[in-house]
Amino acid sequence: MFGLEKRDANLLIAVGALVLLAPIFLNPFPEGSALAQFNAGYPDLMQRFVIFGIFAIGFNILFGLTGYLSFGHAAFLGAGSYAGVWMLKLLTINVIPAIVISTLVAGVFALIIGFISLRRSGIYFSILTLAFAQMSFALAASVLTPITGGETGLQTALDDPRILDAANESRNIPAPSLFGLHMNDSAQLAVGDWLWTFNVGYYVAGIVMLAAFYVAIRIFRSPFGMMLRAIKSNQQRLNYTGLNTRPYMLACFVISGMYAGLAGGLMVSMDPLAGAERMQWTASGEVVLMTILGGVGTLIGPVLGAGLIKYFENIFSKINDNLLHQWFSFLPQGLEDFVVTIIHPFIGKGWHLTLGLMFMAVIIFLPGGLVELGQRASKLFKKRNPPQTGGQKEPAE
Amino acid sequence: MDQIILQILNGLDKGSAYALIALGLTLIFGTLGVVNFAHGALFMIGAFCAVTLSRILSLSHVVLDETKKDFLGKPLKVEVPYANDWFGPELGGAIIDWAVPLSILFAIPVMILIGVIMERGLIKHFYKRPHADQILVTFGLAIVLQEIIKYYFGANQIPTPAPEAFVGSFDFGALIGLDSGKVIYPYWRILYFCFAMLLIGLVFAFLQFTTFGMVVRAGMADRETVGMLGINIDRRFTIMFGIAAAVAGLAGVMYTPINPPNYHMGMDFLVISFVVVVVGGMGSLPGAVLAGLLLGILESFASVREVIEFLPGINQVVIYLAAIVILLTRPRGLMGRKGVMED
Amino acid sequence: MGILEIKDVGKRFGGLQALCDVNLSVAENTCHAIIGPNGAGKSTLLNCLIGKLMPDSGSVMFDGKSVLGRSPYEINQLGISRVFQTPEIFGDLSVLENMMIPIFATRDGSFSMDAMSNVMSQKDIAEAADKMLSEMNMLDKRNMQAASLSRGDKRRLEIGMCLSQNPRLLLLDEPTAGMARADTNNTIDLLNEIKQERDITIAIIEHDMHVVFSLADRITVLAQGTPLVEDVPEKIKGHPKVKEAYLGETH
Amino acid sequence: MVTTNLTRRGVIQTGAAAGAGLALPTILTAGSHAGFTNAPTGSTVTLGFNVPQTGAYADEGADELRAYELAVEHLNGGGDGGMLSTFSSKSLNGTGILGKKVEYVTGDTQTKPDAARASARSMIEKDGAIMITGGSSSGVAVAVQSLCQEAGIIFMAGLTHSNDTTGKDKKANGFRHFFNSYMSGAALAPILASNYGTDRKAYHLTADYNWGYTTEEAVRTSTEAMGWETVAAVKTPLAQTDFSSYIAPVLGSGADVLVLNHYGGNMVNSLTSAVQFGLRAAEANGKNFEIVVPLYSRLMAKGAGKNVAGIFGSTNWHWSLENVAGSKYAGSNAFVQSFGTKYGFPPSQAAHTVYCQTLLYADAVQRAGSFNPCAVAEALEGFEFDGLGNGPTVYRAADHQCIKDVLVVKGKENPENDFDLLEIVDVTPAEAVTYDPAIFGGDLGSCNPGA
Repeated sequence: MFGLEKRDANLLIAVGALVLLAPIFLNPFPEGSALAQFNAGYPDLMQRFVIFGIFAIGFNILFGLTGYLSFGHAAFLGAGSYAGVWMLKLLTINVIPAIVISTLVAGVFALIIGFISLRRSGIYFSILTLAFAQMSFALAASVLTPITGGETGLQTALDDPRILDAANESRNIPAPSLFGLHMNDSAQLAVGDWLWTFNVGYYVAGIVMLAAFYVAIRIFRSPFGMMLRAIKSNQQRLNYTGLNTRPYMLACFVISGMYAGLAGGLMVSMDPLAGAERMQWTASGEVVLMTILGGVGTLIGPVLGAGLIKYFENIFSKINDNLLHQWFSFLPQGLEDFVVTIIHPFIGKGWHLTLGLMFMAVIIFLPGGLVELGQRASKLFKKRNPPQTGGQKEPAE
Repeated sequence: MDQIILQILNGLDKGSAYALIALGLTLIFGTLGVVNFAHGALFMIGAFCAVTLSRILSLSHVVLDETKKDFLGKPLKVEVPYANDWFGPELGGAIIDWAVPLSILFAIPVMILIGVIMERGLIKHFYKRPHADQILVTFGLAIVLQEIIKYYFGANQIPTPAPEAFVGSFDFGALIGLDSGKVIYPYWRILYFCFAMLLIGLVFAFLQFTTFGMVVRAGMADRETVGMLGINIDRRFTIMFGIAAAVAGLAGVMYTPINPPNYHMGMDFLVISFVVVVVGGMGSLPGAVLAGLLLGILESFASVREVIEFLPGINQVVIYLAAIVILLTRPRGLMGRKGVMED
Repeated sequence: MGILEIKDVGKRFGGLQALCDVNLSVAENTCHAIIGPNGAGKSTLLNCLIGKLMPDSGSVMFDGKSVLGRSPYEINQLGISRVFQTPEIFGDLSVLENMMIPIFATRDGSFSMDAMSNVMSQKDIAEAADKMLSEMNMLDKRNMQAASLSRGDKRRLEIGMCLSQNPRLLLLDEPTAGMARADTNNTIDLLNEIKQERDITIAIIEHDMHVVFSLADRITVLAQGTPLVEDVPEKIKGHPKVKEAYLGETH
Repeated sequence: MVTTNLTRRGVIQTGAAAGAGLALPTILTAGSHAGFTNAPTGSTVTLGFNVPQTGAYADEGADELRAYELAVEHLNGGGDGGMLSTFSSKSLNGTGILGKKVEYVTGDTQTKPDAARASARSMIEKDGAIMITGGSSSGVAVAVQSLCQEAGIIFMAGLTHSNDTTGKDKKANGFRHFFNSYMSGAALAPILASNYGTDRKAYHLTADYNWGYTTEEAVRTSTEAMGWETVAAVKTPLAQTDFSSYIAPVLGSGADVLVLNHYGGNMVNSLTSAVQFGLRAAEANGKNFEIVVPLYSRLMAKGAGKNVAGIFGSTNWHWSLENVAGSKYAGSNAFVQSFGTKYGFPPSQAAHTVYCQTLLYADAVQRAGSFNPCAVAEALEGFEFDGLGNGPTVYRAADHQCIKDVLVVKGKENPENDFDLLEIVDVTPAEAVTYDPAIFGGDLGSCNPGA
């Protein structure tokens, strides 16, 4: 189906079902219950799940397939974001030009940076990309303020030209839309105490993410993808096989950058503001964390990793002591205080600490990330089945 | 002219901090082959050794002063350091005043211990793993370390002044025969530079003139051969890691009077110190020192008003530009050995 | 006129003259071995042949075209395939994929942006790969991860990958170094088979006399950067100059 | 698809009623809410406190959060009532807002516009917050303000000092109690003139971002107007930590005043360097060299330690204001008392402004009789009040900026403790800092109730 092998098609369908039903299963707890805090099914976070999913999928095409660790990938996300907002300001509030142009702009930007950075490999490549991204960030936040809005960020305004749109009658800035469907519109469905929100922007981003995921599968399974994996495995042999690795790397870098730009374009389509810190090296570090947490070189891993980190950032960071006391109020007073004191450093404003610990644990014990965890778990279940013949090659999942 | 001398001094000063951090970084890379992203965090922990010691020294008990009122109109609570009680206000005050220099003694064992624990507990298991894994796990460690510091010390900067005797500045220009009043430079910054040079000298002497250092240098050149000679190179490398941690830590201790420390000062230095290592040449100790000083001077000159007016934003990107140019034209860095991590 | 012509090649590293006026001609469809004691300049010569080093003087022509200054992939496209001292294969990939990559390279050239089709759907490539694998007696291992193969199988795979491109010259750099006796003999047998069944020129740089005398049609002895003697194996065996060069070496 | 904007709390009620017992799915239509985003329908109302909890301003955010908690306590009738008793408007009565108990949710801005918008959106979309408030930088304030405008939520800015917030980036749904760069410049100028004279040459170091630009411009304009000359203005990178290269040339430049348009860590580091380089002790042009910091905060003073001694700057409020400047500033002591009793130390200006903002919002709702953002905005526009610690204040209708007196402070020579670092030098009256709202451009747009 869709030119995919059965296994990949199944994976795509599964991810499609996940995206479609996310508003429901991300809100597993009824409204008003103590655990409702852990619900993640609201538009902003769901949008972030899929958008950062795209970002991570793209990063994984570079890092997962070729092993080149770019520490400056956020620059492409930022470049795409700026391009997207400018489209929303100049052309039309319709998100299509914003998404398309941001992808292209990021692609061109990646072509330039990639052309230079790919002259080196290993840690030197990482430092080069890091240097370019830091330069982009520093300039965007200061001297380029007229283009980037500086530290405040670039946003839409009432007096933007928007030459393709009809004159704006209302005194409000229009919200980004897709042919009249506003990205921030939602429909809600209540079943008993459960409440599910179906948001336009989320589904637009979700469909784009599925398309991006589909393309990623095709790339992974294509001769091009095989060459990229060969680069990671043994660049020397590939050279002596008559293949020029440089154009392969550059094409891969540009594709990966375009994914980042696409994510940036979607981000500003959901929320029309592009901030300079989107380009900072810590933001690049974040997508590395996502990819590693989920599972480098696997198809689904980066999406899972992106979801996990965004969940932490948005849900864990909002748990405060008040809530903790509510949850543990069933315990005797002294014990309650004790438990809260123990947990306190790890939640709320301490979520970075939890993230750092979790990240270290994954690198140390689970180099394959969440996907490896899943594989180990399923192996545990399948123990009764006869073991497979050793050395069987498991293609990247 | 005096502006040029001033900026050279600034550059040397800034550069000596870069050099100290980069020295440890490249020492670890050269001996253990590990890319340590947590090295900036060690610098930061060193700075907080100074904060901790100054807190310990000024541990106080509260005395109510009935003559004064606090903001709620109650008698003012005055904190009296125990040091004052024990040694009298004069000596006690002096001890607290000298907290930063005293922290050097405190930081050396603490930092070596932290370094050894880090190496034995974590880094050791990553020798055989790819550089990417090393970068990532130490990056995670850096996050954890700085969050722990933030938890205990808060996010705000903590003023940790130099002893009274070193506060202020003097006429450096007059000292070298220029018109007086033209080149005024702070005592502590000069001291920092001298301290850094001394520390660098000690590390070099240690590596150059002791058998321990000889083995380590040999190990840096060819680990396997040295290992085959039956020398337990691993233990020596552990100690080297401790020393690298101590160097970073001392750089941090002495830096506190220059800029009040906070939990993310390590991250601020991390990226730059990597650039320094790469520019100097991976694994090259003199390269790290040279590149640190050169980049410090370069950065200082790029911050001069006339330069910024000519090239806006150059002060923000000059270090990265230098790194890009060096990497593209001379990938082994200024003084790197041929073939070490070269493409 | 041989297919590979090395003329007056010299290379100097600082004060060391690594190669000095090397002249060598490898005739088409023969197996030519280059031997010599350690430090004779074998690796330097090899590196000059494959574009890794630029000689200070002289020329290296393959089939009338200079190979000097070309990048490895261009040299491969001239028709030279290389087998390394330690087998260089794609360890993370399956044996089948390892075999498919050179076939793709032969078909599509140095770069092809085929990102949307499925590797396995390209029947011609898969068939050619399977055919080559069965020639190498490795069809049963086609789905294994290449890194998990034995040393001998890795070598076999590497040679197979090279042959799948139908090279005109196969360059072997100590192909049995570090191998157990049985694996060495297997490799020798394999190479002899290839020699008989294909129109192919083989240049082999080797240390191990046993291997050289089992394979070579012609042998050049290199010492101190200069060819000492060149002749058929039978003549080389008892040659006094060769004995002198190898004096003290036990093989 | 049925499209409505988000109305979380309203939905629960309807949904629960329709689905009770049967658990039938209910699709909610546009008629099921009160015509504006997150209309509260139960017995509670949720406010969203969006403050930096991680990053360099985390401590400032923590102080803001303390004040918010205090405000909520007072609104719900707890504690000693704080400034409710001194506030000139008496519509609030300790029973929450419009009889609904006040609850709150918190978010982490990380002092990044992106993250701040994400946390604000989560509070609006997930927790049903009816109002968003907080922040400790102008970039964040501007970003969150425009988000609230789009979402149909009232935004009560926290600590934001850039002219832009109520200038070129002003929004109909956004309100600022805190003062701004222009007012700092206007307030400082006369006091600098009387202390340092009118014949001065100033050297500006300016943080290279929007707030820095507006502050430099404000201070330059107002000091040049009284006769000062600006020798140079140099932009310093926001990420800079060692300012030695920027400080070292100052003495040789012919300037005799250094103006540090820096905030937070930038200011702590640049001031520390300036003092190290002996600028405080130096003489230039036959006068004592002076340093000025346009915007002071307590955390900055704490970070810079002894270096702040004797250095002039401005603040929005200081805990000693009523004691120093008299009962015109009633409310200050009430707030200090109630905050100090609860937390053990005096509140910062950030804490004060966010406390005021919470009360002002609650009062406006109460007076408007509705949570509808448009009604609330109308009640706030042109609202004149007193008793919140800054003296008589007006929420200007044209740009949603509070116009009030501005404090000029200087670092204390011998502070008694960590919270006693600044002393009030003078208070510049509101008339002297008032400006024409048109000068910064921008357009409020019209109020957006969301749905």
